[in-house]
Amino acid sequence: MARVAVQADPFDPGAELARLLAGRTDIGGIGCFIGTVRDTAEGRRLAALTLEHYPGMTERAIAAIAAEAERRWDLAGCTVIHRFGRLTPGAPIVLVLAAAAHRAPALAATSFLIDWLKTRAPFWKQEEWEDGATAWVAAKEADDAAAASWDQTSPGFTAG
Amino acid sequence: MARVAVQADPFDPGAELARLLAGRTDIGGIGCFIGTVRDTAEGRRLAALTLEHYPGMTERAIAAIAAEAERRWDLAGCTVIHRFGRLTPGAPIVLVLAAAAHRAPALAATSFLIDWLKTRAPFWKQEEWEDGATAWVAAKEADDAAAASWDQTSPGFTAG
Amino acid sequence: MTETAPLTIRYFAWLRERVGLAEEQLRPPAEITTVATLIPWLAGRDAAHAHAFAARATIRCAVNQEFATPQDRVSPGDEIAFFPPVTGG
Amino acid sequence: MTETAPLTIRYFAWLRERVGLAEEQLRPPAEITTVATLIPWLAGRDAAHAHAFAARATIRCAVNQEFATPQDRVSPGDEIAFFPPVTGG
Repeated sequence: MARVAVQADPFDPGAELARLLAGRTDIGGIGCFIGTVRDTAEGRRLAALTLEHYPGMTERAIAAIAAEAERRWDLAGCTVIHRFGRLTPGAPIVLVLAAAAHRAPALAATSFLIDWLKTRAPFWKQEEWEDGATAWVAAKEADDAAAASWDQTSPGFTAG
Repeated sequence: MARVAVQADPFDPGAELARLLAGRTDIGGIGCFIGTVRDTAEGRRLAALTLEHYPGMTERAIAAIAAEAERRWDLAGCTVIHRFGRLTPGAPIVLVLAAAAHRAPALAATSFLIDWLKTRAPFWKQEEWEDGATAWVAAKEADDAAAASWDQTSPGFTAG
Repeated sequence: MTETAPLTIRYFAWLRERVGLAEEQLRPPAEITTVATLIPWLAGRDAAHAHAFAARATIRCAVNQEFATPQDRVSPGDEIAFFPPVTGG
Repeated sequence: MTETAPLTIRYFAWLRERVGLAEEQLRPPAEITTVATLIPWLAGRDAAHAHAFAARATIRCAVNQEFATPQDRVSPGDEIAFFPPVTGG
């Protein structure tokens, strides 16, 4: 079973790694991804990023994504921690860990998890620039393409 | 410039990550891979893995691999720490970190670094089984194929 | 006579801002049985809802916290959420 | 008359075990100018060297701490290392 957490507080990557590895001697590789807030977006200086999410659905959606990773690869464990709230440049947003007996599934599952999180977990980012203006981040076609590369199915649907 | 270390001592992934991120607000993603000693090899129980290396050349080879990653991707930083000596199951062997403005180059560089380390850094593993027998690990064709997938050039040469 | 349970309608990100509400409890008429029929009914409530639902191609939906399609059914007591394409990670 | 600098020959992993040495200083004859010509000369030194170099297809080489090919030159003072394919990571 994956460890999933959705929280406003920072996470501790070293502690999460230790938790995943504790008492395990069957793991050969751990892949990891950490997403952080960058200080620029389309050439403008960012003051902060505010992440809104859908409490309840978020945890379910992440657990489903992690379960799909565990179905596709023989994982010894995986961890997904995603933050919400107002985060300033340099702050960590998301942590993904995937452990397996060998490096190939660990690294593939790590890429898969972050690609699907970007397109299937109900989070929305609002950018706040240094001049005080704000704007909701539009979904990126590149993210949809990255997520779709793992599957034939579309990552979303059009309501209209 | 990459941070490269070859050491007998354990490393601290959380501290290395903090070191890579310290004072940086231009990083959007960090890819990471940690290799650990598994307790089985071809169905036999492993007591330990002893890593021999070529002091001097090892550091040069890893620095060259990291420089190649920095040439191929626009990285904000990268770290490679590789241990040597006798390591027991569960022990970490290698840490790779690659930071970039976006997740795609961070994850690609992480995979590249570990694939090339496996085939281009002068380390040799000796397995020690629970019955006391020892054997040098043979290079895996799968590793050569993974490393070669990044390039047209061969990862080694045949002396004879 | 027992009244049917209301729908809980939730809005996120710019849909929440445009509607001016994070959540509302509504009882649509009996002929509203799918996401596809619910949307124009909601859009017809007032100018704020009309504005929120104007860009339908960029609106996503969840029924009871699972991503849904326009054909998915909507039943009394359900939690229906509308939001823009997600941008987490 | 000045003596030329010796080659430093280093062995790793099972090559080290078979030769029975981690390192030796040697002065091969003047006609040994490449890795390809050095190997049979080393293999001819004694039974241990012959055993070490028997499986030539699985032996790799470095000259002055850079991976080398059989055609690479070997000059007095160089550090030449022989080892099996690497298995780190």
